[in-house]
Amino acid sequence: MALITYRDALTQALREELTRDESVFLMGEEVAQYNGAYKVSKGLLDEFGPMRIVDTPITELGFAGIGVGSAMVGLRPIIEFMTWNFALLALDQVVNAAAKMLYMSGGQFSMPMVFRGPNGSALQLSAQHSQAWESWLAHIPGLKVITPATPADAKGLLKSAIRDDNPVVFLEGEMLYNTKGEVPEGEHVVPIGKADLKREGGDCTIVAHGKMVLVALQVADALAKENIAVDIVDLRTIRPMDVEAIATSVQKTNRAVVLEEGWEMCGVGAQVVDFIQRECFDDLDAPVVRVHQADTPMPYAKNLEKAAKPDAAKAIAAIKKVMYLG
Amino acid sequence: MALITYRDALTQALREELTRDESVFLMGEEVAQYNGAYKVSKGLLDEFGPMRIVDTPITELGFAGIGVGSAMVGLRPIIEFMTWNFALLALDQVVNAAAKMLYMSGGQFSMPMVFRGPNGSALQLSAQHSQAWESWLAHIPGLKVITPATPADAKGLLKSAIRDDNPVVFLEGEMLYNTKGEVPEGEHVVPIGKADLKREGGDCTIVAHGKMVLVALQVADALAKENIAVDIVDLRTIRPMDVEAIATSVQKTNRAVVLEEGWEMCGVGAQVVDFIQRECFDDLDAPVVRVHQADTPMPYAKNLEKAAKPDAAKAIAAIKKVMYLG
Amino acid sequence: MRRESTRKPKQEMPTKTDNAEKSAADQAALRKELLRSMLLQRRFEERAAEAYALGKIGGFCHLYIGQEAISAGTMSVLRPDDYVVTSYRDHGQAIARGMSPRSVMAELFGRVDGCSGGKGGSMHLFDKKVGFLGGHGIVGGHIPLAAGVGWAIKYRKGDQVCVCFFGEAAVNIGAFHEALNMAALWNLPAIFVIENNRYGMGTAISRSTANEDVKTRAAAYRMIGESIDAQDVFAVRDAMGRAVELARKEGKPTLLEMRTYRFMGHSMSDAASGTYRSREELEESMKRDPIVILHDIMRANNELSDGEFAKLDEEQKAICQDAWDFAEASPEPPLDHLYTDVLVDTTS
Amino acid sequence: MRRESTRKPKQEMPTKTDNAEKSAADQAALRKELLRSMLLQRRFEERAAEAYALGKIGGFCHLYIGQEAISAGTMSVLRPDDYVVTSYRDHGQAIARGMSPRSVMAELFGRVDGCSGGKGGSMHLFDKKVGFLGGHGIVGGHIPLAAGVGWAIKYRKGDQVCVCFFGEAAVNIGAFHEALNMAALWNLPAIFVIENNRYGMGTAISRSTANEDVKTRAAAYRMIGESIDAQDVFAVRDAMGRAVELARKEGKPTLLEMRTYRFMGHSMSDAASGTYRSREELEESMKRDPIVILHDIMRANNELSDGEFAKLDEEQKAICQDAWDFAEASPEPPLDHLYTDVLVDTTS
Ligand SMILES: Cc1ncc(C[n+]2csc(CCOP(=O)(O)OP(=O)(O)O)c2C)c(N)n1
Ligand SMILES: Cc1ncc(C[n+]2csc(CCOP(=O)(O)OP(=O)(O)O)c2C)c(N)n1
Ligand SMILES: [Mg+2]
Ligand SMILES: [Mg+2]
Repeated sequence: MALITYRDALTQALREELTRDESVFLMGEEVAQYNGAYKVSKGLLDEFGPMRIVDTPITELGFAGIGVGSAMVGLRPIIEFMTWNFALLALDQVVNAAAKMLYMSGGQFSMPMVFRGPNGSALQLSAQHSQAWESWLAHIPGLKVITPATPADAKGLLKSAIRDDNPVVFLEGEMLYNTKGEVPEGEHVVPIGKADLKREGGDCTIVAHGKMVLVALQVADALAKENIAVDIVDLRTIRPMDVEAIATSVQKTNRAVVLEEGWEMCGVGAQVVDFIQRECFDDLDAPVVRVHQADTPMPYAKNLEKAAKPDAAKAIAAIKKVMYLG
Repeated sequence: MALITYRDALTQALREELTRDESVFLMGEEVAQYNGAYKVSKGLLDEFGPMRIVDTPITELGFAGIGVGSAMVGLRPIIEFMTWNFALLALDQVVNAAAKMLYMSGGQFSMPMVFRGPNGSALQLSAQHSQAWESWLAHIPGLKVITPATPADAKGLLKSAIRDDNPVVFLEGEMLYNTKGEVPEGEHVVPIGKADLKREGGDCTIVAHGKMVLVALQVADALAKENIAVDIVDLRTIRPMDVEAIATSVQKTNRAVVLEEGWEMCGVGAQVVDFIQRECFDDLDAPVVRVHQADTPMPYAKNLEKAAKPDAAKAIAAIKKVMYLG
Repeated sequence: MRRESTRKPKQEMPTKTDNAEKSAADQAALRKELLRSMLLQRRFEERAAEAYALGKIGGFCHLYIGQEAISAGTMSVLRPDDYVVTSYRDHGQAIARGMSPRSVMAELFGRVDGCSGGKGGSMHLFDKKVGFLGGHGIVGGHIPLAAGVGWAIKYRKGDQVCVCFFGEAAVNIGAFHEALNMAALWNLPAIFVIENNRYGMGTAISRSTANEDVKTRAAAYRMIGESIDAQDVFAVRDAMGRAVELARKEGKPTLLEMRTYRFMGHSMSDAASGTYRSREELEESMKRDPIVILHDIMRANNELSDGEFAKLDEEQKAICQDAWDFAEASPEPPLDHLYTDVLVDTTS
Repeated sequence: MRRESTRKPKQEMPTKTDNAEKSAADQAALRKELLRSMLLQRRFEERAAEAYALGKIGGFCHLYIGQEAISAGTMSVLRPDDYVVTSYRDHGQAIARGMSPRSVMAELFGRVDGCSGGKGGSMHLFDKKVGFLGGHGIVGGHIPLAAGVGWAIKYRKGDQVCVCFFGEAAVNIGAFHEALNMAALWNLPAIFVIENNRYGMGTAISRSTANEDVKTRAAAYRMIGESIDAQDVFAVRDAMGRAVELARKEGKPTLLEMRTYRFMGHSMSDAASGTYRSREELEESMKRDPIVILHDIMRANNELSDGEFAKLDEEQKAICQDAWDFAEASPEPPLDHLYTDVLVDTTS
């Protein structure tokens, strides 16, 4: 296994699937000549040519729809949003076309396609460029929603997403692209819909996804020094959610904290809480506590941005709260 | 008090506020010459003229943005979406412009505007025309989100929404327009952010909003015959949510069922569950049960559509479940 | 800083269709076939209106009556492996494209034998067998889909075309603009057909569209644009034939404005006249019924006797009665179908 | 069925601006003022780039260097009560419009005295006092806002105008199309300014836009469209003057294509040349620096000595140093500001 970045892991997945299946193509803003705004598609234009790695005008709604149309007749588009912030303009195609086509057509038209790109905030990009959309997208039946946290999961899940015959929303993290991890070379496929226990410990469950998994790992390390051992359930897939994995952990630890990058109201964390109280009502020794972005648009100033974001300190406080410590 | 329809109550609110404040105008598809696709603006063009009751081309994104721009310089637009299904195309303006403008500008530009129209399903309108968007919209800081269930609340809350200096999302129900209720004439204002106890009973709490309140009332009547008395907490406002009203009821009844028209994952109900377990952890005698649309796009066929929708029978089963009856 | 445009001179559509229609007999047969198609659509929708009034059809139902020359003319120049995608006003096109009236009527009735299994309804007719890609409910939302089908054709080096129908009010929406730019930029074999029936619901085009001459929008994308008197099925056929040829041979898109009129209300709840358009205007427009226009020509040519016409019409009515009977006999979808077709469980 | 268009003949822009510039002295003073505005923008952004390299500014930062004639020329014909709205590439316009360099620099530094309280940053400059309505980050998203401001002006029977700036890549997005149609349909006093710097990030206009001659898009909305050599501040001023007059007097919108070039990368992480555009092209374009062009004219006129130029330049540099010092001295926003400005708590 090689130690590579999350970015390179994604590139590997793209390259392997583009090679494996001629009906796969990648389309989006700056994906080809510019090698991708975040360089995820670096080198692919040279390798696969301009019909398979396709630069578009700035028309998120339009090219998402081009993806849908091409999927109706059997191609397997990968639509890259430069960031998911801009995908807001394209959600009609994601929700009303891609997610519903199979159903509306009585099973005739499947949508073997992936919508992908960086989601959530980076650094000081302020209100319009710092949004985490998983709660919205997970709301929609007909989609699968994936948020890989590590390079290995990024590769394995992107390969699964591309092979899936359903529309898959694939949310990457701009702040994750440079993170490194061991990634199996070649065929490495991670199943969609399965959470992963990233740490094991009996005292408390942390449920997290995407870049919050890294925060959870920091938290686990910090708490280990205080002899507190946590389970980290990395959801990996938000829809369908692996309720069993969450329940198994909470039944053991009897406490849970849910971390997420997005806002509180109707967030992924609320759904996790709902599943936990439903499945583990008698197991819980304390109310589940959620850690999430402040209920404000994202501010630009460095100090305010830091205060707005969920982080290890906030997560540790939450864990101590559910453990009735201090 | 007069017995009038929800539709007429809305028209009254519009007329009164248009009269009260010259900076208020109504803009949307078919609102003027056609008197509104659902006749909510009936007669208003004749009364207020074409600058204040304005027909638009079919350009939800564009005219929502026109509303935002006009609000920046002090007008008070009411933007009607023919239905909220089409508003999906305009959400960039609602979320990235209206909800964030005050914040991004450091408090300089408030957004005294209302986005309104029918939300959720009617009858057999199938997948693309049957969506309930409150969970998405409630996710967004910077917005207020309102879902009136009765004619009196429709009038009183619409007047409050129009007077509010913040962007307010106002979700009506197509199936509610013809329902009737007592509505105070003239000045009748219902505060935003306050739930309303629509029934009182000690056995179980039903939390509902919008058209599900009518289902809750049916349920209350049906259960009364079995000597089960329920509290009905009508949220009325989804954001900000009246957590205190929910908690007060659940602390009394020790059980809760949450009804909503939308989908389960990351729904309003999930958020209500989160608040309940947080505020009433030791009060709960049973896990909270949620009733919502089936996790599918809305089908056309009458029988399937009925099976997909939350209704009194499903709500009664949920209440019996939390009461451990049968 | 001023730069010269590096563009080629304006492209012209080929002026002749290559569907050679030599003999008079062939031509008469073609006319009869076009007449049959329009009659079938008309009779089918008359029955659909009846069924709607009886509560057998629910939800929204948008009739195409008055516009049938567009679908009939268009489909007459398409190949079986071409594609068609349209809006919610889709019955006529579905039937003209060769979808079974039975499966369409059953869909309207919400029955399991409907083309979309009863899940789609009037606005969401689909039939993969004949390349009918729906039936879409969001104004303009399907226009990028047509560009995407064009993209796929080009990707596979095929010579099919994709025809996309939408109303004149849809030209104002962003999706139209974004799709046309990409179709032109990339030379995609898609034909964008504006069915200009002069109203989007209750809004006359002059009240929604700064430049009513909508074909001029093509120039913004260096695309060919043409206006057609679409009550004349041969005008439709001619223009569409040329557009199809351009798309098939050169992979180029076209924007066609089909000038027509809808004889009914926007949907079943909308009066045919009296609110946003006058009775006189409606009556005046109905004088140019595409079926009557073609029938008159055939009568003048002495190629269709009144008896033959009546027989043809009766045949179409019988097909529609059969469709009705079939729909009525078809069961409601089993309740477990609620949960099927949300996702497929195969992966490639 | 064919209907004649009921439209008036094509509208022409007035050919003279009514800003009477009579005497030679007045003209020289005007030139000096335009030069000062461009110099201030240039020096300000040079310092911003420096601060960015030092980590004092974070996030995205899009420089306007090379395009300053557009903002300087435009602002010179606006009244204080007019409105301006723009994209994320907004420093130059903000300063040219009269926003305090201190408040802009403090905003870039994320400080409490920034024009947006440190909450907006580079992409979201706002100043109500001078009618500067932002600084918006979603490509095309602010174009409908300009139509909305125009709507408000018309609503109140005012005679202000709203100028809206955006890049050439934004003409492909739906919001542009929807807004222009309504602005033209309703005669709104909005001026839509395409800053055509030939690239949208790394994409040359020829790779994104089917019809590169973007001013032709105006015709799709029966609007006036014009192309301007925007490295010549007087060409900008002239065209803008006419557009403003048309908007102010007749309430009509205009689409102006300002042909320019960006001398820096798209944002701080993007190289100025070497990837999507060649060094030669960049160098060639930089020969047409709007500041140099104007300076040369003034030198040729003998109306500005080298010493005077140096003094003027030093003054601008001093203003920028002062802005930097001010920004650095300004505190970070107090942490409780995180929760303010989400909602206002007044109701009307
Ligand atoms: C985005 C969107 N907005 C509004 C509607 C509601 N609506 C359905 S059809 C229609 C009128 C469309 O007119 P046109 O495009 O001319 O087509 P026609 O109905 O005349 O065939 C409207 C406003 C919709 N379906 N989608
Ligand atoms: C809807 C949307 N898509 C993508 C982006 C990312 N993006 C920011 S600027 C830009 C290029 C815009 O180019 P142009 O309109 O020519 O303006 P310029 O930057 O040249 O001034 C892109 C793609 C965005 N901000 N918004
Ligand atoms: Mg129409
Ligand atoms: Mg540009």
